[in-house]
Amino acid sequence: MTEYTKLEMMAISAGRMIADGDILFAGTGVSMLAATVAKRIHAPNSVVFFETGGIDPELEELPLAVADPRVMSGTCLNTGLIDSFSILGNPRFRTIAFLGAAQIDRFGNLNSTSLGDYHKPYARFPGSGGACDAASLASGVIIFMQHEKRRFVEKLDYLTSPGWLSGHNSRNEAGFKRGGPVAVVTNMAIMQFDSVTKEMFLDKTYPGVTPQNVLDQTGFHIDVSRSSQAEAPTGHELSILRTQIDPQRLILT
Amino acid sequence: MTEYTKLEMMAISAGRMIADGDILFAGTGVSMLAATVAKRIHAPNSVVFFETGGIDPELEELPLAVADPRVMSGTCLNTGLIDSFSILGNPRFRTIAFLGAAQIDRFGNLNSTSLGDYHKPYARFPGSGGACDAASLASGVIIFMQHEKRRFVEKLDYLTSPGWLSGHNSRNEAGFKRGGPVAVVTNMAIMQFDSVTKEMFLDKTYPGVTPQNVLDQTGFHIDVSRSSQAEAPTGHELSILRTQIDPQRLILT
Amino acid sequence: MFGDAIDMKLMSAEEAVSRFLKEGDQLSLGGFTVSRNPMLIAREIIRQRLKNLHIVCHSHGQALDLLIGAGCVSHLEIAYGGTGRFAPTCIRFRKAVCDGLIKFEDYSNYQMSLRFLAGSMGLPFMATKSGLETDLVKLEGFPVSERGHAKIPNKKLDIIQNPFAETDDRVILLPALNPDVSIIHAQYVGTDGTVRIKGLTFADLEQAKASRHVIVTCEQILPRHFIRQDPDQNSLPPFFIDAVIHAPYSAHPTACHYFYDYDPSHLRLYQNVAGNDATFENYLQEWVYDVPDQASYLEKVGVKDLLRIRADECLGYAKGLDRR
Amino acid sequence: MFGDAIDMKLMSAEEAVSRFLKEGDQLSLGGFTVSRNPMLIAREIIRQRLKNLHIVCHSHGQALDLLIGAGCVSHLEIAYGGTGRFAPTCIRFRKAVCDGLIKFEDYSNYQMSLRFLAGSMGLPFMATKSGLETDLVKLEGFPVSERGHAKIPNKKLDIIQNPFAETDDRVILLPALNPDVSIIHAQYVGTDGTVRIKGLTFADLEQAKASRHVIVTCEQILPRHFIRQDPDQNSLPPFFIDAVIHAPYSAHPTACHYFYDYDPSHLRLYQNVAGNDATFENYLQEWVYDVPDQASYLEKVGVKDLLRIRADECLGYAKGLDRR
Repeated sequence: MTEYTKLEMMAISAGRMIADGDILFAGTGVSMLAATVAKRIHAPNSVVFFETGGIDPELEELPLAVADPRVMSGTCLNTGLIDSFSILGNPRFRTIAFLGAAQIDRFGNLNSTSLGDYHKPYARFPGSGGACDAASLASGVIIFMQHEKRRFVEKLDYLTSPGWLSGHNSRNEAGFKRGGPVAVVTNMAIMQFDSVTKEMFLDKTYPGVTPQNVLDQTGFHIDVSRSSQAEAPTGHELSILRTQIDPQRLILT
Repeated sequence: MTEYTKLEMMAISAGRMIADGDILFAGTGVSMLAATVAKRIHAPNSVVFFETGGIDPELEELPLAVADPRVMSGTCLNTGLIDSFSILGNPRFRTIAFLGAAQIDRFGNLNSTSLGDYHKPYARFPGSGGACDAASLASGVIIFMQHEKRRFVEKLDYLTSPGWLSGHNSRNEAGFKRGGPVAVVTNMAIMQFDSVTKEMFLDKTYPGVTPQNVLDQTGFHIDVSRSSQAEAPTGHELSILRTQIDPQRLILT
Repeated sequence: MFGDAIDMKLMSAEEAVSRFLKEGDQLSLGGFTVSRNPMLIAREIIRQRLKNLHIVCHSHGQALDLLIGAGCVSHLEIAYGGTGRFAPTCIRFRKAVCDGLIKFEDYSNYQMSLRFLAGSMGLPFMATKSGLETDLVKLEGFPVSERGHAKIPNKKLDIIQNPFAETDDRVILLPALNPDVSIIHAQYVGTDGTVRIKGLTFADLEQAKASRHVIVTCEQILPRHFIRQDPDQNSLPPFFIDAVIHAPYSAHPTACHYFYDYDPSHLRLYQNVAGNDATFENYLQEWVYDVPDQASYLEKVGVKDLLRIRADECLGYAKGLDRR
Repeated sequence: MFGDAIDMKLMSAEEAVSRFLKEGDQLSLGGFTVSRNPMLIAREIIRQRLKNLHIVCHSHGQALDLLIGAGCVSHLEIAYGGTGRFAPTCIRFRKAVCDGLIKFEDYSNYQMSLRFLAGSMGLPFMATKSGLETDLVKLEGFPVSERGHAKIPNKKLDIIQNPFAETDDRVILLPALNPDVSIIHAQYVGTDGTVRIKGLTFADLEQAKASRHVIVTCEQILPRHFIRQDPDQNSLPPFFIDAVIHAPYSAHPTACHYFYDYDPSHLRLYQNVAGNDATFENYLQEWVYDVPDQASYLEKVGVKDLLRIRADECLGYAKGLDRR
């Protein structure tokens, strides 16, 4: 059996959730890897685009920021933010966004703004960027998190990006026409959301991780009764990831 | 003294109203001539642009429509309607629009839509196009009309483009931040608008035209007490117009 | 589904119209008066005898007039119907309005463009001051009974107070447009499906992005590597496009920048026949029904006229063309 | 006044900043995190010790962080402060927020872009659903006492019912932005003053068109006839531009597509010094105050680093650059 890192497992697990033809709103880091894994392995007609305006770049080298000149090269179109977010929210397309955050709650709402009082926080993060927009407008959101109790919290310090809000039908009632988080992919497990209550539940643990491990690192109650074990990455998946997508090991390190 | 046509007089009279640096929203026909006369004679830094998106074209040949490929050639920028109307209304710029119409009232409101009942008119014209937008958003509007009683009317059949509305401060009260008609240039005379009441008055008659001639062709009361005689086109103006602007005599015929 | 390759999307005009457009659809027309009218598709719609189309456009000319004249249109939202000096008011449009043959509603060019822009961005409406106190704002064209049904908004527009102003400040809200289908003509499409329009884009891009389906006719197909070498010049990503028809001169008799000018002799011919029902019917028979595809249409136009309007490589139009 | 020739507009960074920007102005920054930051102008603002600037941007990185760190900024409206992996959160920005040194208000990227777009089009606001029920909507950052003064809108945003919906349908209205000054970096300016940006434009064009004054730095000046031969590629007409500064590499250490990549070694250097007040002051002294113009700045960067980041003509970035 091939050895693999948690980061590789995350990228490949998220990549597997993509359907062919999906339009993928990618950030950098692991989300870049996940999007490219999907496109190169089982979803060749998916399109990767960036909020900065780069649509379907060649990606011969991995971009390290969404404004990296590597997202402007070999695209079908170089445009700007207005066009990108318009694509993201266009009801014609199934658009899937990858997001990370500092905090997440049981309904998949995200905080990427600050900790403590908003006006004088004790920790400040970059802010929404396009995260709130992606969470509001995309057909679905896949969330990457480090699985830690201080990140999986009962109550967010600041709600930057809307998930299922307070669960059940609340997202729809708030005025959103579609979207909501599809899955949370962490260094331990994959979580999904109950189709009725929209509460997070444990879907799959990675090989070597137990549901109890997940419970220990989650700051709110989480249903683990439906969990099974995730499939490890295949040799083929790992090989594509390592040799074609990040041969310079900029993200995989 | 050089002979000249009414159309030449109209183009040159309107052209003289342009200040250097003005940004000119031109249509075709006489308005094209007026804008180009100004630019080639006394306002070299004025910029001619078209609602279709052509900004500052070379105009080696006269366009016969605002979507004529001649408005796309040698421009500084080829864009579209959204950008053009945004320039038109940008408070940074003094933008002057040239408009024509089927009917005008004493406050310079224009009808270019229809005569009779709107839903089943007895005459239909092309419609607003960008005329309503220019009349709403530009710093000033210069109007070209054929001087006839049926066109200078007490009440418009349809108000397509806002002038001074009902006079006095009504344009401002309606919500417009600037603009309003500056002058009406006809085949007989030049009219302006009273600075307080915003009612049309006779400013200048063309050589050979009397105030009474104007009264006879105007369907509402018009003050003629302030009128003087307009200066005829100079030889220089006519020569530029005929040899540089419309040598093919597409508009001057 | 949103495949990158053009192969699945390359088809004939006949197939594109029959697959993506149906009776009663809201149809957005690309181009502007005498430029880049999607004439091939307009003629194909007429040949397929599609009826009750609801057309939305800003300023339109030749394609619009033909569709109205052929009886394909029941509803029209429009800012301007004209074909430059060849028809200061579109002839069949004027007749249809005066004879009560179509239902219509007037907006301005900026208003219509803003409505397409709102639709293309997924916004519910756009705010403007353009048109306050005019009859564009005061008079609705469509019957009250049709409001809120199909693609007709529950009101033509709304007026609200600007919440960010300290004093009384009214603005117009214009409802977004999201047509069923847009038809546009472009100079180039890449083998990857990327669309490149040269010259003015009018509101074609907003229209295409706002629509559920997009049919593009084009002059040339370019290799993927070529069209992606300078993506700054491109206009639309492949995933907006449902059908690509490779049909040179398919904007004729309107102009296509860098390829050909408008055709004054054909537009004059049209001007002469359009005003009379009988001669207009003859025109339809001769120039639409009897020429089932672009090849036979171009044969009929003839080499001489096609060469006369060919664009100068540097200027993008036919220099010295007799346009009187 | 809106002259076509560039002569009156060509000037030094020093002159541009002193003529068009003043204390307390609302300043919009072009570029995005690691690309096309107007670094020369940012350094010049610091050298002129302009204070109390009110910065508005979507996602910004290096120029923003430098201006905040140098104490030039009192107010900030922002969606994101970061410089890719070199500073996932901008370092001086983070510190200023946590230490209460600046007043700030958060929006999202789309929200900020829509506000610039509204400003560029002369519209009072834009409507969106992005952000409903989030703290972006619920929490204002600026003090109530400053609302409605200077460039701070009377409310951060508003929520209304969509008048075109049949049922309950809430939308956010975002107030337009019309900054006093925008600073942007472009690849090309024509001798006629036309601006051409290659690669992604981010929201630079909306920002420039919304502003009362625009300062552009550029890599190259191109002849008028050349830049007007293909106007489809151009970005801004001359009349939007007040000052043009011809200064190659003036986005360094951020990237300028087709000219140079971001400079990982300089960004790492910055990352290492920015967190500490003393070392940051040294950086300012060494890289800003002691290098009064672009020539001396580039001497300091050195030929080796400038060549290392030079862009590949075909790809537009420095192929194989060590970016770890």
